[in-house]
Amino acid sequence: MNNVLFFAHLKDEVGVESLQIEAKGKSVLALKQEVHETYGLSSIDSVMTAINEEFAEDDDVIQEGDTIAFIPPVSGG
Amino acid sequence: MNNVLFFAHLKDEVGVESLQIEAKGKSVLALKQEVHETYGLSSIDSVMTAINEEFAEDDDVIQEGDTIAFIPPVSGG
Amino acid sequence: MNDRYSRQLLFSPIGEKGQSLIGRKHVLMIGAGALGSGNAEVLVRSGVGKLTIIDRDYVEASNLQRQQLYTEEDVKEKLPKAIAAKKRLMAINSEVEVVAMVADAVPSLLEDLVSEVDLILDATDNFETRMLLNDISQKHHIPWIYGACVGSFGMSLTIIPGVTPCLHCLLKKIPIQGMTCDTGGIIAPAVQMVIAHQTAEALKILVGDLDAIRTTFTSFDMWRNQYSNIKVAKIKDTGCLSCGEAPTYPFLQQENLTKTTVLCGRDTVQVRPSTVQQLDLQRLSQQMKVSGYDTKGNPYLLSIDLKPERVVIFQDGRALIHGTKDLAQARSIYQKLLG
Amino acid sequence: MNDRYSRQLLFSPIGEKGQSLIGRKHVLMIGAGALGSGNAEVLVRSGVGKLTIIDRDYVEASNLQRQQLYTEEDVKEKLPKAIAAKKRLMAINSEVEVVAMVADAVPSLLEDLVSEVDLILDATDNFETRMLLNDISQKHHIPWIYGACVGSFGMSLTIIPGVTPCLHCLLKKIPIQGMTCDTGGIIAPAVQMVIAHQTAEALKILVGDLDAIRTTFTSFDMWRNQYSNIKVAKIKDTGCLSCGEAPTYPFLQQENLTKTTVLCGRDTVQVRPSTVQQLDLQRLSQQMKVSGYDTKGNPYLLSIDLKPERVVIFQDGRALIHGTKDLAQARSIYQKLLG
Repeated sequence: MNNVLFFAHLKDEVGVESLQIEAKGKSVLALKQEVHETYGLSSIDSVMTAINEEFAEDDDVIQEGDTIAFIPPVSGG
Repeated sequence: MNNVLFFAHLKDEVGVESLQIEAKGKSVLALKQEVHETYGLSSIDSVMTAINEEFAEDDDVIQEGDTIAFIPPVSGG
Repeated sequence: MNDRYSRQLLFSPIGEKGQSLIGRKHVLMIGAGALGSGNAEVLVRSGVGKLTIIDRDYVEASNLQRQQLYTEEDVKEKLPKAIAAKKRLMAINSEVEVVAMVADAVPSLLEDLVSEVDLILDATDNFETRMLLNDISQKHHIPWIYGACVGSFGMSLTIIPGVTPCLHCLLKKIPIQGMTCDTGGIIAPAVQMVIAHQTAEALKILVGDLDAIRTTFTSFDMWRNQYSNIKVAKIKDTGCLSCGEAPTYPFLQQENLTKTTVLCGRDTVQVRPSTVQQLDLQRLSQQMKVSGYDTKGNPYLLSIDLKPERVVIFQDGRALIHGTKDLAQARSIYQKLLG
Repeated sequence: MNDRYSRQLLFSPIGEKGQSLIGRKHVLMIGAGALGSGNAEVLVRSGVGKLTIIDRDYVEASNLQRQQLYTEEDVKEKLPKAIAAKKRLMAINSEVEVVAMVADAVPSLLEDLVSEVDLILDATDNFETRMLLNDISQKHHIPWIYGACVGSFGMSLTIIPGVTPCLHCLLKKIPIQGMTCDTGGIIAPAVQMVIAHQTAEALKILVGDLDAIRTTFTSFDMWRNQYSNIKVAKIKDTGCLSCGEAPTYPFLQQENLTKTTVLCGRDTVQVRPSTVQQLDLQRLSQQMKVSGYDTKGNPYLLSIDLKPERVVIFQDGRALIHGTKDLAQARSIYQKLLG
């Protein structure tokens, strides 16, 4: 299983701060699409993704036990 | 073994940010005294101690693998 | 200024209801140094109903590096910090009631004030006053927020009577310090970081969002890129004399409070008479000049240059003895001047 | 003000040597809103040699809730933020050279400025300008510090050309945003937190303590008590068009920059003419009044109330169209007024 964390307003979109999802073997992009379709996460194009506190690319593959975090870039200043 | 962390100016006193010490079965107070005598940590009376990110008392006993942090209270404002 | 809080109203945990609550609350700020001036600015900009600021100090050049609200002009005028802070805060938000008290935060003063206070913000520079705030908080069931910093390091803890452990549970006694502003200095980013934590907690308490309150002791080092949250629940002590089952509030007892104190970050001793005075500073200034002393003053204080020491006397009889850390010497200098 | 930096000198990673370096450095601040005003205050109090502030906006009532440096008087006078910021910063530290530019941070302006700049601090409110800063940083080998916030959330990243990945590596393209100040609001503690991080990194860079620089992307939520550091080293992309082996600096090319922009946090469009104008605002004001328009102005701008839209025109030809988010409508309103 994998722990998936939602930062900032993504929490409000999904409705929870974290989810347990079976994502082993999936790419980051595939997980993004799943979360978009199943849990209503918007703007998956621009959301940043970290695996185990390290930024990941869309084609990185998720391993058993990895913690994935989705972080929205924000622009306010 | 135990990982022992030094916060703020305690780092400068001891000379490193962390030490590997065998502290299993010792009380917090005993570890404080050891660190005071061996590594020059001052003001052990007032330093606060956390075990695994939870505050501990002087008579708490350290377990194998525990991470211990020494935190000096500061007063500046 | 209709639109003033529009961005805060948009933040859903505050909203219209929260803003209305903030606007009815009274916050007591102890200290108007680095943490005090920064915290005060955030609270006043955020629209707190009333802010009472107690500070015993006046603005000095060495404050300007990190203490918001103050200017070079305030240094030249030697304005008391509470007065200088109020002046700036009123220009920022004239809708907030700001009460400035040039005074030491002694038990009797705090006991008189706190009946109508919703939150106490700690911006003092010493643990004696913090232990006093902690007892006041427990006795009167008022939350308070500890904050402190030195060098690039800082820490904060939110204390809610009846819910969280108190500072006395955590520290047991007033700590002997290895590090002060005097030996380690202080940089502004550490100050800003503590202010961010204290004001976030303050807003949560003011809007009554108790579920959001931080339940850990936060500490950080901005130069070494460290940040740590330590759980505190376990240290709550049922035998604690401040928050336990049979509290005695030891730090509210006068005999537990010293009359002379070395001030953090300076070669200075504060001497406080056991009873509050009502000095005639103008007459005193005349006397001192006649005696050959080099003096300067304003309506709030009188500065006497003794070379190398310099004594600053406030209307309530309190004095700062600059140029010494020796308590006995300071007391002696004070008594030579004021009898 | 001899004693001014004494507490900063005592902090050993700065010391006399570091203070002397800080005093010789030139920082370029893009934006003078919440992050800009707070960062500017810290840098000026800390004694930076020269600070250049570029901001295109003027002070409004809704700024006062979180934007340090500004007062109710600045709102009444509709002062441009750069001008109001400079006024306050000079009162805080007259030893610092502060240059205020009421302008949009376009490539040509930045290219002219950066030859003598040691550090760029990001305090803008949009990603287009940040991508531009990122390209300028890479092309001219100047570090910059990203900072941003919305609601109780914020983030910061330090970018050192030749050492760290750049913003273009991290974001790939200008993100489509789900959240702005307009929808989520903003609270002051989140602002203070970003300022703490940006100014700590700024001081490290100014004193040359490169080992101390933060190598992670920091983000936090002050209401939900979250704090996270994410390693960035792995995303450095040798094919990046901004920092890779064959850079083209795409965001410095005019065709990649829009001329109309919806401003964050407001129902406002900025329209920028393709060439910089030198308008005679006084004459323009007369014309508008003759045409029956309700106008107000000062030497820096002209405000025209079209009910419901309001147009504010600056001397360089730029305009803010308040009351709309429609780019085409905004362009239309602009052209109706200015031809």
